[in-house]
Amino acid sequence: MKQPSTKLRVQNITLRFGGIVALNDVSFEVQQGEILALIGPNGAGKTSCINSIGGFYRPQEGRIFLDEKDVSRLAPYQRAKLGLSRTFQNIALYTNATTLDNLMAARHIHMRSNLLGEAIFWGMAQREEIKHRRVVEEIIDFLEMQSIRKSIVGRLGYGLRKRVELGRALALEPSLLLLDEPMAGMNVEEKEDMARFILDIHERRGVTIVLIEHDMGLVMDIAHRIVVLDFGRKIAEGTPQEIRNNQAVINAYLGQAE
Amino acid sequence: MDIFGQPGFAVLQGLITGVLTGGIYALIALGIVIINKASGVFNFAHGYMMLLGGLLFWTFFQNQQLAPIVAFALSGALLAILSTGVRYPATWTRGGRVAFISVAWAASGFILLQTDNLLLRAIVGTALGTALLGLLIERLTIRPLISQPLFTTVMMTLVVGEVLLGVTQLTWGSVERSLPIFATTNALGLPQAYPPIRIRDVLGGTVVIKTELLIAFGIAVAAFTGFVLFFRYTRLGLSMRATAENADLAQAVGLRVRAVLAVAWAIAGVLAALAATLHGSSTALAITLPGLALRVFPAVLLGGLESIGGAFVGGLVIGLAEKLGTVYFGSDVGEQLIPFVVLMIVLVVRPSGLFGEKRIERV
Amino acid sequence: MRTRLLAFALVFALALVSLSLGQPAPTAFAQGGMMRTECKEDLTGKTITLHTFGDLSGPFAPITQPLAAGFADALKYYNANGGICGAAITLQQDDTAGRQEQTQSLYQRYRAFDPKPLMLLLYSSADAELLREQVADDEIPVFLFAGSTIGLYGEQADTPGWIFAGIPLYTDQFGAFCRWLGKAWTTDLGREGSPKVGHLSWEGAFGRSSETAETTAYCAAQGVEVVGGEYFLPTATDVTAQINNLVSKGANVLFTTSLASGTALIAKDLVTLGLEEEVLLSGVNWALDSSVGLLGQATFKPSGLPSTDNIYGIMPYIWWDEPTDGTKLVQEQFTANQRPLTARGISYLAGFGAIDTYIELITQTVNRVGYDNLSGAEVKKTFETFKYDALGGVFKYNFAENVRAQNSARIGRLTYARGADGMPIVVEVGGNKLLVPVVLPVTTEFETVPDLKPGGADVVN
Amino acid sequence: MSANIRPSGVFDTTYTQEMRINRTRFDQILSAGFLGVILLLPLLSRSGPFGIDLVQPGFIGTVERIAILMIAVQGLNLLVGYTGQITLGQAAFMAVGAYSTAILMRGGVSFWVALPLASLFSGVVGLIFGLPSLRVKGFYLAMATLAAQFIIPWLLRNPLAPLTNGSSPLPVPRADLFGQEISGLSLYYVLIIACLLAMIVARNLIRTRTGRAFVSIRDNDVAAELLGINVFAYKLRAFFVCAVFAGLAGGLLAIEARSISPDRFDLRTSIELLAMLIIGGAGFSQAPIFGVSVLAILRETLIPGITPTLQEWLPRLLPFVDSVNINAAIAPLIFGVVIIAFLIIEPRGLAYRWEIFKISWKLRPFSY
Repeated sequence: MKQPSTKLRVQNITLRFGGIVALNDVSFEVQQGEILALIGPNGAGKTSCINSIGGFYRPQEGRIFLDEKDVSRLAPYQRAKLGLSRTFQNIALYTNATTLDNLMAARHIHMRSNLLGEAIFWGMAQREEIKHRRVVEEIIDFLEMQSIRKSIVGRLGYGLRKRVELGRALALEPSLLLLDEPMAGMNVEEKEDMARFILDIHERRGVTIVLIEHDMGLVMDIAHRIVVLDFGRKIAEGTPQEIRNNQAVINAYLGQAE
Repeated sequence: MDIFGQPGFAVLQGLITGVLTGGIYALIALGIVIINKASGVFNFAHGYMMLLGGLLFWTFFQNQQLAPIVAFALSGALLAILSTGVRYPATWTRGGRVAFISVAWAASGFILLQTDNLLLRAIVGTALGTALLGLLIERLTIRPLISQPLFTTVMMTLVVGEVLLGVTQLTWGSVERSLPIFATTNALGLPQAYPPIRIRDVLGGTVVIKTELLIAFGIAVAAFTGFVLFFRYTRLGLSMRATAENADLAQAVGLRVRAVLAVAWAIAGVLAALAATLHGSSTALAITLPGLALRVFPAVLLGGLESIGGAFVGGLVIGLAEKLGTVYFGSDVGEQLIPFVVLMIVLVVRPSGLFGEKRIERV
Repeated sequence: MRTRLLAFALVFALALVSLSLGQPAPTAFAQGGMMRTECKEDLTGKTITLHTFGDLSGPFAPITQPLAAGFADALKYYNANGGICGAAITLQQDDTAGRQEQTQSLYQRYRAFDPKPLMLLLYSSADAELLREQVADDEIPVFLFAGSTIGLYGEQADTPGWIFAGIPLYTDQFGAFCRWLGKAWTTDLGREGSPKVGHLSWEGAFGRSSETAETTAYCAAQGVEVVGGEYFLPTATDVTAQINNLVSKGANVLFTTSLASGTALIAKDLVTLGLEEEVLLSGVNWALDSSVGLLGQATFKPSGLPSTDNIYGIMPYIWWDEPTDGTKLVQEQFTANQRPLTARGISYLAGFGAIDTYIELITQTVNRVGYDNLSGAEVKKTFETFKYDALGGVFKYNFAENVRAQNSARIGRLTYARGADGMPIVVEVGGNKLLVPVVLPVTTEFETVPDLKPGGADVVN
Repeated sequence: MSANIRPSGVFDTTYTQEMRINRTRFDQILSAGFLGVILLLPLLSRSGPFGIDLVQPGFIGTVERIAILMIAVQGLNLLVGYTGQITLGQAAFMAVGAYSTAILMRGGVSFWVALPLASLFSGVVGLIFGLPSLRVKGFYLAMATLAAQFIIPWLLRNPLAPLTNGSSPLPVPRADLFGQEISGLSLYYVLIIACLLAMIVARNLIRTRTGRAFVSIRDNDVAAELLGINVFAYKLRAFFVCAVFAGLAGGLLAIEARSISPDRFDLRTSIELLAMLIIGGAGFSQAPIFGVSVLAILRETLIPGITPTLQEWLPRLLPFVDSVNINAAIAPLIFGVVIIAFLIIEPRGLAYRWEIFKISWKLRPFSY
């Protein structure tokens, strides 16, 4: 039952590390334009799932479709070119570079200049630099990072670094954004800011978002649908309302025997 | 009788000489592996440590009085190693330890200054000298680089080689020296190498086994066995293994990681001198000796950077490949190309080497 | 012959004894005794510099360090005995470590000296080959103590020719050896069949210099077949495989273009393989050096002499053990400066001779153009027709049009000094017992070597 | 590092302005002054047209070699400093450039055609030896390039001997420009301009797409992949660019030395190039300027300067030293000790110090 509006389809993926099964026959779909939250207790396989979608892990079984195109065999950089972008649980920024440079690096796939052009610089390469600089500046404005534009990222606070990373993910101009715990370790104010940015990204840019988050209140507020993982299996899927009342989910979180 | 178009005896000769010279290669490889195992540093200066060690041996082996200051410095090194670098069995009392150390110290001093047995003096003097050298290199150049990127340590060992070259030039110049240690005295009263073992009429010719290479090979095997036992059964060896496995953890359980690193360098220094002496005894000690270590790098990678057994096998394989390559394709291919082609193949097919651990950095 | 040999040995043994006791034997030789051209100008109070660089610490170092000792002792001696027409000689000397990079940068420094060097003394084939074009540009003649054909004549014997060699070209040396070998094989050497030569040399420009198409063809014309070549690294531990390769191609003569340890290694492995009688070892002039004879003493032939006994080769100069005024002078200075036995080889002799040659060269140039007009170009002009017996005949130079290398030589043989009882003489130096290497001429007359540079007169078409 | 510190009173109003290499008057004057001095140098020496004896003619040669080495070190900087890959084979890639240039010129091709072709070819060879970077990195990759350092000279010596003269040097014809031979003064300007262009090209690469991709790979190759950067392709590109620079340097070396041999491009040359990079400050675009100058002047001016003194004094201080050996010992000793001191005291190199100095200068008097 293919629908043109399916953004991402995860089909029966199984991921093993040696004897350990990290993901066991997980399937779900993400519709165009929705915010899907991936939740579950620690070690449930959420990050493994995101890594599989991003191409960093290669599941032994199952397939992954992006816009109905099978991307299971593609390298991460090829998936990025198809509009996939992500942030990391433990921020993976270029800490010695400035915010601006981090964002410019993410414009890579949209740039067309070649070695020769760059070597000469004046002319095409310079025009292109300026064009993309404008795009980046827009994102900087959008995420309210004007004051840290030229700060070395490594010296920024945790919350700001998370925001820079979100900016970098956005600079790719993705159609699907994977956010791995974007609000972990933040205080309430920062979380609110971040939630606002996520909603803005979704509304103003029409980006489909897959989100891992532990803060249930927040998840229930912003997610359209939720997929729950436990011990590498999908145990539930549905709207926040449905999940809230799902017995399996409650058991998983409270650790009750089934 | 021909084997693949070459006379059979020549091929057999190549095989035998290849394995035997491979023994010396293996010793060189072992010195590199031990440092890599303990401190994760690939020692590009090993060839130059060999040169210095070999020349030290030559100096002590000469029938000349030693300056007391040299003896004093060397036995001082022994004193330092014994009193800080070694972990004694817990059953030893403090008095026992002091007595042991003093006796060893006095004995080394006596040997260096008084003995008529030049070989003994050379062995003791070189072992102490090169151990001291290893300690100095570790302390002065490697330890300050802790937490620096790989690139910096690679550069450091390359440059340490330059300095050692300068030191040997300054002290010994570059005259070639013969080192007849595996020799009897002939009718003229001159040292004469043991005659080679000749096996006649094998595969259409005479096959020769060089005695000094055979002895060198035997010493290499003995040294390897010693090291395997050392790593397996002694406390110091075990703590070296633990440190190699995980330095932080080793430190956490109370092992003296720094002492272990220092000892590894000292051991590597002694091994370098041993390899140089064995090589020198079969040809001559020349300023070009460090070039030999370059050809052993492929052996180290082939065996696996951290594998002692691998160093042995790698050394033999490279020795064999060189000699057989020479028999079949001439020496320009055998000696100058094959080791590095082996290196490329290893890197592409199996970067961790034959016996290396799989946790190597991969893309 | 026998008695002469004995006499050398005794003189030499005495010299060594006095050496090991460290007692200088002071007798000075007048510089005029060497048949030097008389000065027309008195240069007292002036200083003339000799410029030289080369590999003092790289693979060629074992040969070049005694050279430096020879320079130093000769400078001391000649400056005490009048210098160049009264002018003091100073030495500007540097080390290239055998690295071309360093050679290039040293050369650039040297050519910029003020005044520009009148001559450059080099002793590495590779250096000469590298600088060949540049010295011509800068008009600095080079006196090269090596026999690099390409260095002197380029690929096709073309100009420029600013380099002059103090020993015959290695190609010509090999040709001369073939010429002798073809004649002596069944007669003097008493061998059967025909000689077949295999080249077994160090890898590199120097090692590969004697095996060329010209020499192979010339040797064939002399009845000597060249069966091929093997080139090993100076770090090689063992050359048995290479020897086997060449022998299986039929070689019964090995010819080597390598320095001390290379030649000694081949000699040793010939004994190892039991081929010391079957295969004749020979080489360019460097194979007959005492450094070879000293290093070869770890392995002995069944006959009881070192493996390096009886190496044949080219002997383009008078050796230490031949009693001439020149060798006497050098031996005295050698002893007076307490040089070690290991330095008593061709390099020391060459170093000494080079200073002597330089004095003569500058003297002749000054006589022709005057001190104020001294220049590299003028020195080169002197070189072009330079005829001189350096050290009273130890080195004979006879340069002419298209002859820029010393071109006469004898065949020599490396052996060990023997006493009256026919037993080798054993001396003790620094607590070590040693046999004394000597080089003896096999053919007594100096003969012109064949001209085998590309396009040379003796090239067989 | 310095990008976020702007001198007060300088405001960029356009992106173009901000992207300039020299953004302040101070920088511009400094660069122009430096360049001016370099261009004037040969005119002030004895061999120059005015006969002024201000600059030692030998120093001109040193500057020429500095210019050539700077190109090679800048290539290395792009690969090692910016992309984070170690190579021990830079000299071998120089050899490829030098030999290709020489062989083409001997075949009658003009130098101006031969040089770019040779550089490109050298780049392709670099690419081939960069292929193991698909599977290995770090130290293992360094070993692969070490193999290049031996295999390439072997090829030049043996199978390619009909083209290269084998172990013997290969004479290089003179380069010419509009029928005018390039030598002496004109050679100096050709080398300086080539070096300048190479520096600008490197700087442009660094500040655009490719440079950012290189740095991304160095700092975090996993993240680089997820940003859509084909890590392997860019590593190969870095090897290519590095070898192109090496090839360019090699080609220029060929016409400067007019004779090349495989020995000229040995492992120690590669090591020296790396040492120059480290002393200069790997990962800073000015690294080659500092590193090459310091080591070249040390080797060509300072060490020869102090050797005579040492020859006189060392044997008196250390009785076991023979003065004959000092000449040979002194260069490796001093070289080694200087580099070791750098590695310990300032592993980030002189360019890093320079940046710090510039910042505190720009912020004076409040440099905190």
